[in-house]
Amino acid sequence: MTANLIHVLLLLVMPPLLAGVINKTKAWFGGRVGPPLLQSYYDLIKLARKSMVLSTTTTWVFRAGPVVTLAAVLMAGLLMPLGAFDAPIRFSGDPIFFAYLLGLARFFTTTAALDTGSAFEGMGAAREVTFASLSEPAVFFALLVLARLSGSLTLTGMLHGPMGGFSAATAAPLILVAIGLFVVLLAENCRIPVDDPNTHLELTMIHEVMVLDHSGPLLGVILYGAALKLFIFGALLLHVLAPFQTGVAWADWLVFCAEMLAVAVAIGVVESIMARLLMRRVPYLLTGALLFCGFGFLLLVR
Amino acid sequence: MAFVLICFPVVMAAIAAAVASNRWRPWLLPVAAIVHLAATVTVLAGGAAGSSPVPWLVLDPPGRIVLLQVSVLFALCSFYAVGYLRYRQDQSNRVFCACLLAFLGVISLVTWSHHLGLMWVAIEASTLVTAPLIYFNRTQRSIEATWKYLLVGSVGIALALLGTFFLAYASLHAGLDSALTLESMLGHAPRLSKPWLHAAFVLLLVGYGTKMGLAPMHTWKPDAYGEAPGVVGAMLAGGVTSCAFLALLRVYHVCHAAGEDAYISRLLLFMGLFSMAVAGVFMVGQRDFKRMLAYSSVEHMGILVVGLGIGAPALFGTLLHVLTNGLTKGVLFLSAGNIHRAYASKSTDQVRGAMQLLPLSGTLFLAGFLAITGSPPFGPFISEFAILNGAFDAGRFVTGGLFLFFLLVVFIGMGATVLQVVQGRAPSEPERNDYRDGVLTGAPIVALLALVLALGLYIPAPLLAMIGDAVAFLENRA
Amino acid sequence: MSATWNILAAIVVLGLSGLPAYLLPARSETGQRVATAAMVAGSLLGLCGVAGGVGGAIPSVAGAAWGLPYGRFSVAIDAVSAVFLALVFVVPALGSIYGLGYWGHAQHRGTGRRLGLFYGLLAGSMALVLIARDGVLFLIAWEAMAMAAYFAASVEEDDPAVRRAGWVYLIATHAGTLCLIAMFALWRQATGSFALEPAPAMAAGLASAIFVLALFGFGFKAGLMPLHVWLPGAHSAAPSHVSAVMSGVMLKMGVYGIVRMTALLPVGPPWWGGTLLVAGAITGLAGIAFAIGQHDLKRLLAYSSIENIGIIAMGLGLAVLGRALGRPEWVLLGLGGALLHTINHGLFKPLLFLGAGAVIHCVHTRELDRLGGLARRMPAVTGLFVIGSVAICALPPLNGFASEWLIYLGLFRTVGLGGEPGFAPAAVAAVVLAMIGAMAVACFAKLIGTVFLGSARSDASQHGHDPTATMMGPMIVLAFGCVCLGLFPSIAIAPLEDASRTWAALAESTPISLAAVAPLGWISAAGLGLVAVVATFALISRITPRAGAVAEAGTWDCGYARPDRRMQYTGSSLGATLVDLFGLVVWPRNHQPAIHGLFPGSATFKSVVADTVLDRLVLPFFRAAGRYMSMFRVFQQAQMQSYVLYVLTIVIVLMVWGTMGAEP
Amino acid sequence: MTSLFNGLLVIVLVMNLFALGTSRIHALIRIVASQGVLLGIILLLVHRHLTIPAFAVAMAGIAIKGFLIPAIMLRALRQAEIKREIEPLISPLASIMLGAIATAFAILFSGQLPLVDQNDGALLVPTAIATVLVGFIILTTRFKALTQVVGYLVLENGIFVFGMLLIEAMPLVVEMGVLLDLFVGVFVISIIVNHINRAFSSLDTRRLLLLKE
Repeated sequence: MTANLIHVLLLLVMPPLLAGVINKTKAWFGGRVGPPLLQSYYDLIKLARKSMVLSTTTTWVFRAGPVVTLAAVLMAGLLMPLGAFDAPIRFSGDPIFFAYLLGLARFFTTTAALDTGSAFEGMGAAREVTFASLSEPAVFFALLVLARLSGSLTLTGMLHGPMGGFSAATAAPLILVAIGLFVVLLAENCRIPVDDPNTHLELTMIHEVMVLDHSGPLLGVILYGAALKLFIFGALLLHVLAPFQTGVAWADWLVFCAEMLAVAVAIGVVESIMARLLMRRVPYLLTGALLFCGFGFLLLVR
Repeated sequence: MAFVLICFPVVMAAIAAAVASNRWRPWLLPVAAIVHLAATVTVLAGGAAGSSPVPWLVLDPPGRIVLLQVSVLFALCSFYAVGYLRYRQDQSNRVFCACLLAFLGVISLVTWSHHLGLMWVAIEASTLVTAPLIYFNRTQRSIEATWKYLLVGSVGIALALLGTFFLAYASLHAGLDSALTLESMLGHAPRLSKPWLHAAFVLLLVGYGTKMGLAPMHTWKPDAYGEAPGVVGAMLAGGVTSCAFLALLRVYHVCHAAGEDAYISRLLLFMGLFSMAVAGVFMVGQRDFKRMLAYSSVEHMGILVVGLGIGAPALFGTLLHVLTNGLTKGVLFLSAGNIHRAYASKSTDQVRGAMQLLPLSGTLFLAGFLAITGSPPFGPFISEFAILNGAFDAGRFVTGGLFLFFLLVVFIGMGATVLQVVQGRAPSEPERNDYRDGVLTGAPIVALLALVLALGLYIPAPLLAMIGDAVAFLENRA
Repeated sequence: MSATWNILAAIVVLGLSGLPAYLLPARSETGQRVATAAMVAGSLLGLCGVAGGVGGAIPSVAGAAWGLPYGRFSVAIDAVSAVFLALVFVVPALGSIYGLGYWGHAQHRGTGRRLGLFYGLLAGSMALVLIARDGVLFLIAWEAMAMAAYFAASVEEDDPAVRRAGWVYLIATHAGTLCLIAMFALWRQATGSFALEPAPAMAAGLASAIFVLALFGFGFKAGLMPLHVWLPGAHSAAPSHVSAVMSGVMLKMGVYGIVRMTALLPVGPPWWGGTLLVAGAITGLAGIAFAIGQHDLKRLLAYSSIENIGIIAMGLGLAVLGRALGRPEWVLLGLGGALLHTINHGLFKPLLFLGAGAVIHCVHTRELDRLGGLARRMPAVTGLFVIGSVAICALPPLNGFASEWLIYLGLFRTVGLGGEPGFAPAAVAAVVLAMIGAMAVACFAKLIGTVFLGSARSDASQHGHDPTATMMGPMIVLAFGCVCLGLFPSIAIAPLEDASRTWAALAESTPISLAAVAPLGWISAAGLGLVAVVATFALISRITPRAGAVAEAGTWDCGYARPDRRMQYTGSSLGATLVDLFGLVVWPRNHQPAIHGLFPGSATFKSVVADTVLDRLVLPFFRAAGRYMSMFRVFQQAQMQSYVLYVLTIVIVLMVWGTMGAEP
Repeated sequence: MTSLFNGLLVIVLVMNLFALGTSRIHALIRIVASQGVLLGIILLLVHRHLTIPAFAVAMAGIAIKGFLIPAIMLRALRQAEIKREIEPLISPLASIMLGAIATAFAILFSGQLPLVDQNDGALLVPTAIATVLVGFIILTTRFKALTQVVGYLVLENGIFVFGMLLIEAMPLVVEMGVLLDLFVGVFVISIIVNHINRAFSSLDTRRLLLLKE
């Protein structure tokens, strides 16, 4: 029960911090001071108090988009085990539910974007759904690998199971899967090299361009949802990359938070030292991720 | 009874030739047809009455089936003919009516004749009496069609005569007398001289195959069927072909009794599948819907011969197919005749939207197409399905597969033309023509279609028994 | 027994429902109302029968000798039939009600009665297909169904496009029927009769031949790639409620056929299941890729049907595989998922087709790039369409998810959980399914975006309004079904379990159950949770004081002052990248003008996504075959001389051919 | 007896070749008429005990083949006002060569077929088959409608020759029926020829090319 409470609390509170850490890291690389670590929280509070401007072409779909997206991502967060602890909701087949919740989020984000009737938002929507079509199979390859290793069909079981029996035979598949998943994380959360959240050219954006017309509380909801999604993916990746456990509950939570921040730093580093890919190269990157996960699967079942 | 069936129509033909009124003469057709049908039913119901004072005239079980089919078809066509001739008062129908009636008598003679020579005479006579029918329209095209019908038909039938002589010599060679009656042939079949029998079979297959319209002797068929009036087409495709098939069936019977199944089934399967293939090839892209029907007839003759080639397991289906094909051909030719009449054209370039212009005939034509291509639940489906099952029973899976494949080709070829005819928008200003469906030109087709449909859903027990008898007879189990 | 009679009566009522209208004038609305009433009454009667038949412990059989040389009139309902029957007795009746508004006799004088006649016949014959237990009866019902669908779909035969689509359908269905004819003939060889009862044992080769013929014969109807060629054309040519019935129900008859035959055949080798899985994967993936490339609203939906058939085939393949390898849990999950998806697709696809019909009814175009902005004018239809889209993308909490989830669970088990024996190649299907799912989201986001959102792309789409109650009602019922089955999928679990057990002939004692391997209760809980969260958020946004303060402005177009409706992202561009990714399969053709110089003149861009199989393979083949065949016409050129020569030639050929046979 | 008989049959064969060689329709009809008469005479000779049926058939044959049919055809010829077969498909010489090959083939082929003792050594079967083949040659290489009818008659003559083997086995009715059919057939064909002449103003079958694919 306590664990579940902490889970929910972390889920609700921690995500914006990651964005701050990433920005701080990037600033540090750029030799700047950068915004405060908690800047994202300030932004959210400010946005919540603002009033909205809605385009004349929009309908209820536009307003439903961020709301449903956030709800779906929150649900997904409840399915994802954090660190050494079980997820609050877990049942046989929940990985699929998890993946499809993210699909639901994507569906409403893109339709909301299309509701504006703007060419830019249309571009973003097109890219979002296209790239997801490549990253989703990669995730499922990874899930298959984990299911086989763990013998479980719950996310909690999958992510906790195989790490105990980490052996030479399973090392290679797991490493391949981890690389693939990291690429998926970058793509799904619109980070460099797939997308640049800080770019100023709408033509080259994915996620940011889809939310151009959202303002006020709705924009806040979107930003918060995006941070939440990053948090969840980070947690997923951590299970594969660094399944450290101490056995002591409070220490495990600390370890988890530290690892999470480390992931944020790593993302910041990647964003600082890499350039964004050409948009038409992105499918190749994602196909690469798909192949990595696929080879992992192949190595395991051969 | 044999004399009633054979002579009564001939007498009526003479009366028709004598009657002066062009308007009332056609009514002799239904009168003769009804009497003929009644006599047929009496004979068939009578069972043992299938004999006559003359030993050559016996109504055997296969003959019963053909007689019934032709009689029913003729009865319905005769009413149609009255309706049709009403539209053709511009021409004298004296020869037409007389020949049509004589044709009925000649065809009855074919079904009754148990002497191969006599049967030949009857079939040749059927060629001669139908020639003036094809020539009814008196156009250049119809002359050409008649000429080809007569000459190719005569050459073919001459070969059949040679084959008949060969067969007679085969029995003479075996030291038998009184040759050529079916009974004596069957009785001593195993002793017949093999080389003569083989040669005779080839000649008879080609000869009667020409009358049936098997490829490649079918060349007269599209011309004749295309130029003849619809009702004549129906009688040619449903009557003459059935009789020619009956002749071939008798030859098959003799060869089967002689134990020559291996030899004849090779030839029969070859001819049958070849005919189906040729029909398919010529149907694809066919723009003249009456010629298309002719090729469909070629195809169905092929089906019958394939069934015969498969032998005993498929005989039931084959005999049933004689019935279903004959009746369905009636539906198709009569409705095609109506459409031809209304549009004054038989090319799909002009004929479109028949369902709009002639809702009844168009629908019947379409239904007839579905029936003849073997769609359930029409009669031809059951018979073709039975033949396919027979092929599988006989272990002839390749034949069965080819059979189905050719059916598909034919469906595609025929369907394209039929749909062009019935669908679409009727030309806003069709050729000046006031033909519309009437009772006399519509009801007989509806009745035929109802029969075809009924045969696909329910075959009456007496009919089943009749076909069963015929199979047993052909298998010499009777 | 009474259940069977109920259903037979229902079949008669449905089949003849269109006839009374012929007693009335062509434009009479009364006739249509009578037909609809008969459809509804017949369907209710049938549903009672299904309920009774499933409740009864023993399968109800009625049989009678019949005046055909082959076959008996033998019918029965079992759990498998019941699942499909439920669909037959729901969707056509709803479509008929919809037709009152959509295809009123007063507006469609020439075609109304004919459509009604064949529509009813279609429904009745489908029900007969499902209860037939004799090969010949099955074929008759099957062909009646195929023909009724043909006439119902090509009711607007004035239009050459409709004729062409109908013609392709007719050839495809006939080819399929011929496969089935061969299949039943082989079935008789194997079992000695046409009775559709489980075969005890037969030669492996014969069983496989029957399976392959069934796959082809039924695959044509179901629309398995590459046998789907007829499907997009026919669905877009048909009136929308006919498309709904064809897509929602008639395709499932193909599925039913495969389900039935695999149940009757003895347990086959694993490659049967493998073939189905591969066919399903190809069908699903290619189907959705083609769907994304479409420019026509109804063609898009038709390709999406192909995709869903692919998903169903994958579930079925898993079940067949499980049966071959003796894994009851694969059977339960695979067949359970496939059947549930059949039902689900039978709910949301008709919903989408009816929605599309409502759009076409107002806007009179099916072209996506001429639509747009309808959400403001047709809010109710938009809402229902969104529900249908979410469901068809298999997104929680609607019904599409539940069924795909079952299939996923089964496929995950084939990977060999924790080292237990599995069949890992099959697990790749789960990955394919994931890709299909993601692409479906792309496809339907595109569809909703271009049809309902943004602003109108043409003047035509500036009009429009929500349709009348007769058209809305059926859609609401279908949407309600989607929501119900999505939130409470466990209500379907008992029939599915029954059906799967009947199919695999699992003994009562088999200790495994669908409920045990698939915790559908959790799906309900999680789905309800999701709804609750969304509702809470919606409520918060309502009661937050600031939320009311909303200003309206034009869409931000990055500084461009005069955005135009033609500057919106088009449907084609939305799918362009995905279509290009699948270029090898979809083979898009872009006609792109080269633009030179500083002030180029006006130019047009056109992209065409034809059906690769139909337009690049089948039709060119047919055209070439037609050309070659017409070459044979030189043999029929009216010279008597050659005709006589043929006769002589064939005599010689036959003489030679005969002696050649005699030698060995 | 057999030698006389065979000698007459050789004349039939020679007549075949003459028929192939001539290009004058008038002569062609005459040749075929004489062939018919000759066949009737052979029929009378072939029987050791001349029966009434055989006599009747032979007489009817002579009457029909030798006089009646040629008369009909000559009348048609007069009406058509043509004299010779212009440009046949192959030259008369080639026709004769073809006919010779066909005759040789017929002799070879008939060697394959077993004969009853009493017919052994007779040229009946080869003559019959050769004549049938010659009929086919005329039918396939000539263009005038009338010439084709002649070809058909030659074909029938061949069959008639074969029929001599069976004269005792065939009932009279059938035999007469065959002859009657032949007669009526040629009669009907001649009527059609007449109509062709009227409708097409020619007897050239190359004008009859309306009905083709």
